Amino acid sequence: MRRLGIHFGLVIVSLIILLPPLWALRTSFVPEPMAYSTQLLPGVTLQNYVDLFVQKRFGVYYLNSLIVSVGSVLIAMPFAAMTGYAFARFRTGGKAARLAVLATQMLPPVAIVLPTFMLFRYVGLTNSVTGLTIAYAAMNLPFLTWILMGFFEGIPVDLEWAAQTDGATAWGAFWRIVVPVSLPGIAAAGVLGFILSWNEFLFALVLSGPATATVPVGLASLQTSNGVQIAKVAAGVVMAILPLVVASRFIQRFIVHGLTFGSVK
Amino acid sequence: MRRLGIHFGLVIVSLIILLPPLWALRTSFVPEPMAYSTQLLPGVTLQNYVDLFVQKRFGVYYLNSLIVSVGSVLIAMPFAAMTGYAFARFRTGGKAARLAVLATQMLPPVAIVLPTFMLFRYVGLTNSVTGLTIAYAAMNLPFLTWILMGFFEGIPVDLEWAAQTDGATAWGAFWRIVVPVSLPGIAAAGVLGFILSWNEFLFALVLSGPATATVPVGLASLQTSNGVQIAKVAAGVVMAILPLVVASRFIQRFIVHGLTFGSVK
Amino acid sequence: MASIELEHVSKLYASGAYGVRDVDLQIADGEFVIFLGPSGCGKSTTLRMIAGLEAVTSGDVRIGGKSVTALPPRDRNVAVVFQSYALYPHMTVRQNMGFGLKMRGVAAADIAPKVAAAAQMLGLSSYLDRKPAALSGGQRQRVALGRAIVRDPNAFLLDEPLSNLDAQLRAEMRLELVKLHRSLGKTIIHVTHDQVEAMTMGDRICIMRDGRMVQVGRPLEVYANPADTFVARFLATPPMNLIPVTLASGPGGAPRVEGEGIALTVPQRHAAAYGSAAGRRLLLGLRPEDIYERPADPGWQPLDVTVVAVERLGVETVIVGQIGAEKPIEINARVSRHFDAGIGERITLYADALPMHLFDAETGKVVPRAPLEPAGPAPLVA
Amino acid sequence: MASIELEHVSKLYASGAYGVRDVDLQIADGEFVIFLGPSGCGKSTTLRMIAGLEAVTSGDVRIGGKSVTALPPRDRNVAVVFQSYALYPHMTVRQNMGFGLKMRGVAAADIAPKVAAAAQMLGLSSYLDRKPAALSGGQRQRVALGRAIVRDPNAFLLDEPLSNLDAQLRAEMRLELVKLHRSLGKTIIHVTHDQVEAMTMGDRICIMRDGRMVQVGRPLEVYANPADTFVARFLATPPMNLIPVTLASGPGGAPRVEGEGIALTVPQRHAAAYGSAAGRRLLLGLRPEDIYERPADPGWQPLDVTVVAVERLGVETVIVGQIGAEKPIEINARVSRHFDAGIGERITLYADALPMHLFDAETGKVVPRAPLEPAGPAPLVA
Repeated sequence: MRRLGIHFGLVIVSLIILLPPLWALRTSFVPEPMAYSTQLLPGVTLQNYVDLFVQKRFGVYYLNSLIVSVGSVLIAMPFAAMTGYAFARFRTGGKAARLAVLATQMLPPVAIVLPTFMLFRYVGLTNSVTGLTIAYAAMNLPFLTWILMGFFEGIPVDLEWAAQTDGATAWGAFWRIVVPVSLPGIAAAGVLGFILSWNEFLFALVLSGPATATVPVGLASLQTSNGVQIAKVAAGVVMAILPLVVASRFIQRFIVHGLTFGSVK
Repeated sequence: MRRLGIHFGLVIVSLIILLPPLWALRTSFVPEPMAYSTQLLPGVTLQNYVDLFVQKRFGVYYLNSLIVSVGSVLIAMPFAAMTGYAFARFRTGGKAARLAVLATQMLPPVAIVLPTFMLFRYVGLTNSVTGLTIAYAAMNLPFLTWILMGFFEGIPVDLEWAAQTDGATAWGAFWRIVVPVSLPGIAAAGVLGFILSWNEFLFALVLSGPATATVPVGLASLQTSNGVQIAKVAAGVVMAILPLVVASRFIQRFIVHGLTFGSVK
Repeated sequence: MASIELEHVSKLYASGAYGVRDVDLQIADGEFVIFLGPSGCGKSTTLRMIAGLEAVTSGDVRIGGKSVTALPPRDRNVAVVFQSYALYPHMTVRQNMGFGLKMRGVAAADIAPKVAAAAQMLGLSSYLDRKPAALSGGQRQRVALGRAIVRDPNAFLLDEPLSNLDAQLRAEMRLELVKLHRSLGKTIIHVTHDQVEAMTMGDRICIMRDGRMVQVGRPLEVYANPADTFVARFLATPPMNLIPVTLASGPGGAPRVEGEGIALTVPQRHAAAYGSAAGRRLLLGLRPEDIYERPADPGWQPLDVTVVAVERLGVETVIVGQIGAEKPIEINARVSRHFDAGIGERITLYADALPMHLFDAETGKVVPRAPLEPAGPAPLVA
Repeated sequence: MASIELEHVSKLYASGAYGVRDVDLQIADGEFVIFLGPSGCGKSTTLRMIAGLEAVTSGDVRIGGKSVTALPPRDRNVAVVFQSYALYPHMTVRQNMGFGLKMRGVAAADIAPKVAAAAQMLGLSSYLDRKPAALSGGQRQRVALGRAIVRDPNAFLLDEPLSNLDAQLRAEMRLELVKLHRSLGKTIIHVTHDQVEAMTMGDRICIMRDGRMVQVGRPLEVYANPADTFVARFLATPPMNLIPVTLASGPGGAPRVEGEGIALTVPQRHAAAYGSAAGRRLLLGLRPEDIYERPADPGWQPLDVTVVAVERLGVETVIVGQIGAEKPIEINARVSRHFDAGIGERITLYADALPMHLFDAETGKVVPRAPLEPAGPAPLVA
């Protein structure tokens, strides 16, 4: 009885969560004129996707998004690992430093985007994929640091001590022991950083130009230019969600494992 | 020697983090025409703040932001507490339910904002503080659930068992023992939810109107309407950051304590 | 009335593994019973099923003659003391101790004197306004106990309550719990993995292994008549020596146990009972205290060992000796604290064969024989 | 050469608290030394300072005569076995054991036979390709030991390596460590809070409390001649009985210790040494094994107690008896396993006053007297 109730509840919740993406999936395959129809599938076409990539340059946006998201995580990760480790193990800077890291996460993005724009224009980094990658790396750095700090704190110091008496330097113990043991946490943090960058809209809007836009900016432009073309928007939404689905399938266990923090074993 | 090096490093880092807000603070008190001066304080005025509140309706935005941020957290918290507890203690729904919660956090906001707008227009909740509060509550719910789940998992089940043998129902053990013991975590989660809502820009932009805008929307409007009035923007940035500073002063220990998750003691 | 009865109680986990298997047990009102076993044997699970904190998969739990299997914990009126103490961290000692009565709707004015009395009894009177975090480990343990006492429950269920204390405090609290039982006269179930607690505290020990109750009885009875090699080895440190032997006819036809490097004549009174074991692979069980440096009685039989280690504990000395050469076996002997021997030396010890046991080498089950008189004032002489 | 010397070694924490205070110690090459003390006494900190894992605040650490105070751990060539074992979870047993040599630049071809030899010695040969997570607790412990052995270090530093094992395994590993020491001949420092390990494993015990080394000596010497009440009580379970007394003149002028419900004549050989203690508040120290149900010797003196508890352990029985009425004191006596008495009964036990100690009641320090002959083959008769 009780199990039945639970399963019923779960089905409802799942539907609520899954319906909007499923509806978007359906709409993306329906010809534009029939998009608002209440029929389940009034017609099937790939035209929306073709239009998206041919007319709307989604191929470019996609590539930009991938470069920017992956690049920014790859740039920020080594620094975040070292900083997070220093905070976790040596309590470098103590509570103040930790709060400072957290504080950077609390500033309203709207308040930061203008100074960034002015700075970037000064050094010629606006309207460039490189500029956006740098901006996202700066955004990912404190975020990744915070997550990795939690993860490193869960690693017993005994492991490093053992490595050091075994002949490793502190640096060697970090790279040979701490980093391999933390791989699940690093993978989880990396995926979250990727998602954060992939979904970011405000900085992308302000710092990019027509050729350097990312998927969210492309998606927004679909929604405002000459009325909403709902089927193309749906196709864009599906494309925007796709890498997130792929990523989370691959690293499910890392996410759940990694985000419980602390528990290495 | 080493301590000196650490402190030197900390001063540099602190400067890098603090300089932009400090520069904004300085600029907000400088008369608009002298705002770009390289002098430290070419003049002092309160005019920027007066203009902000008198001409630019920042008073209304401020009130809207507070209502929306506080309200959405207050609405979402009880549900988040119960859901998080069910996930943590009864493993309700198992790993799938947890991933579903996490998944909602991963969808690109740009992809969600349009359906939300259409739904809200249908029920007449656009251009309304109530509508924005509901949207933010929905946004906060999975976020708060996830954080509280981590916190509840750190509370030994023995405590609830003791309460139950002492004569409490499962529900009584939750409200009389688990919730009071988790107060630091609940406070930390609440503050983070507040900050998330306070800083949110995209939904506020799409769902609000001139009278129902929030601080980030007001700030953005300063930056785009008839050229950038940098001193007023600076004043707006200061005002936007202010409650975050106040909040984090008050709940520093909760944040740092609460965000290490797991460790109740 | 708070007898506790378990009838074919089992706990099956979702994983398909049994936590507890078909446990049958009657505990009389006022009895002090020990659940003893290694970690993971199901002893705590059984306790929690009695308290109602874990659901029973099959079987019935009765308290005071009434089935409580379907009742929630709050309707069973038993108190549990947890290993972690599980004190409510946001409440003072006073509030912790009064919580149970408050939950039962007792008026604040009636709670206060009961809390005060229990606090007096446990020496906690001056800590009543502290939070648990401001107490030492021993004090927390007392508060947990006090919280249970104040409620005046039908039975106390103690889940390894002493295991987080240091050795000295543990010995003190062991004694205090026994006194408490004597003065309150309530049924107590005490879960532990500590042999000393098991031997000294309870009226009966229930030894569990892999979810089953393998032996139940008075401590000294179980000690003297273990049902299998697990109980034989688990109940003391150093454990009972187990030496592979077979049963043969010695000179004059008397049965003897013979193994590599050992040959002992079976005492006359066991000869008949052990007749059936002839020809099987057996384990001879001899406790370390039944092997000594000199015969306490003419009936003790010599046993040659090569000294592997001499563990001088101050109070006594344990000799670790090796018998046999091809498949050497190490045995422990508790000798006098004045005895000395060099490592590698060949010495003769003397064994009392009277309290010996034989176990089936395959199953580990004891070969039944008549018990000796229960250990008591009179020395056990052949 | 791996003597280890500590010269005025202190550890001061940033909080201003001392972790270790002014420790002086010489450990000879090949010696097996035990650091014993309750948790938080500084024993593990001292070990880590020797290993170089914690910085020394003041003082000097020398290994093999050479100061290593400023050297990082990797240049000290000592191996540490941690309580948690600290096995590298992402490496196989083989990689774990070979890591130390690999870090020192030894060729893979030279590492393999050494790992194989150590694995053979510890019975790990069939687990070499497993990850630590797939091993039992006892196996992990062996891998940790094996990792230390493979490196062939100058000294082994063991930080409570047995405390995560169950009682039986702990007893086995205790013996194996002693054998290992005998076969390798290396210096070993073993940190523990377990009295049995301390008494049986090492050449010397160093007892620590609150960061200081309060007594260093051969186990039986320390057991027979504790420097203060802390050592007296810490070194055995049940601990030494401490009874408040004063020194007075008995009939015939012989000195007597007198307390509430107790009066014992001080043996002749201690009379002179104890002369100076007259008039001070003292504690009489008597070990439980020096109180028995009947006099082992005509010199033993009667001691009347009211029985509070009879703890029958099977091997032996401990009587908890109360002496005095106004400020009653509970004492433990180890009697024969055949002795019995009822709770509340008044019985006469007999105490051997010869191994008695007197401690100053204020400072807890022992009143010095000549030691008895070290415990050995001959019984200690007055």
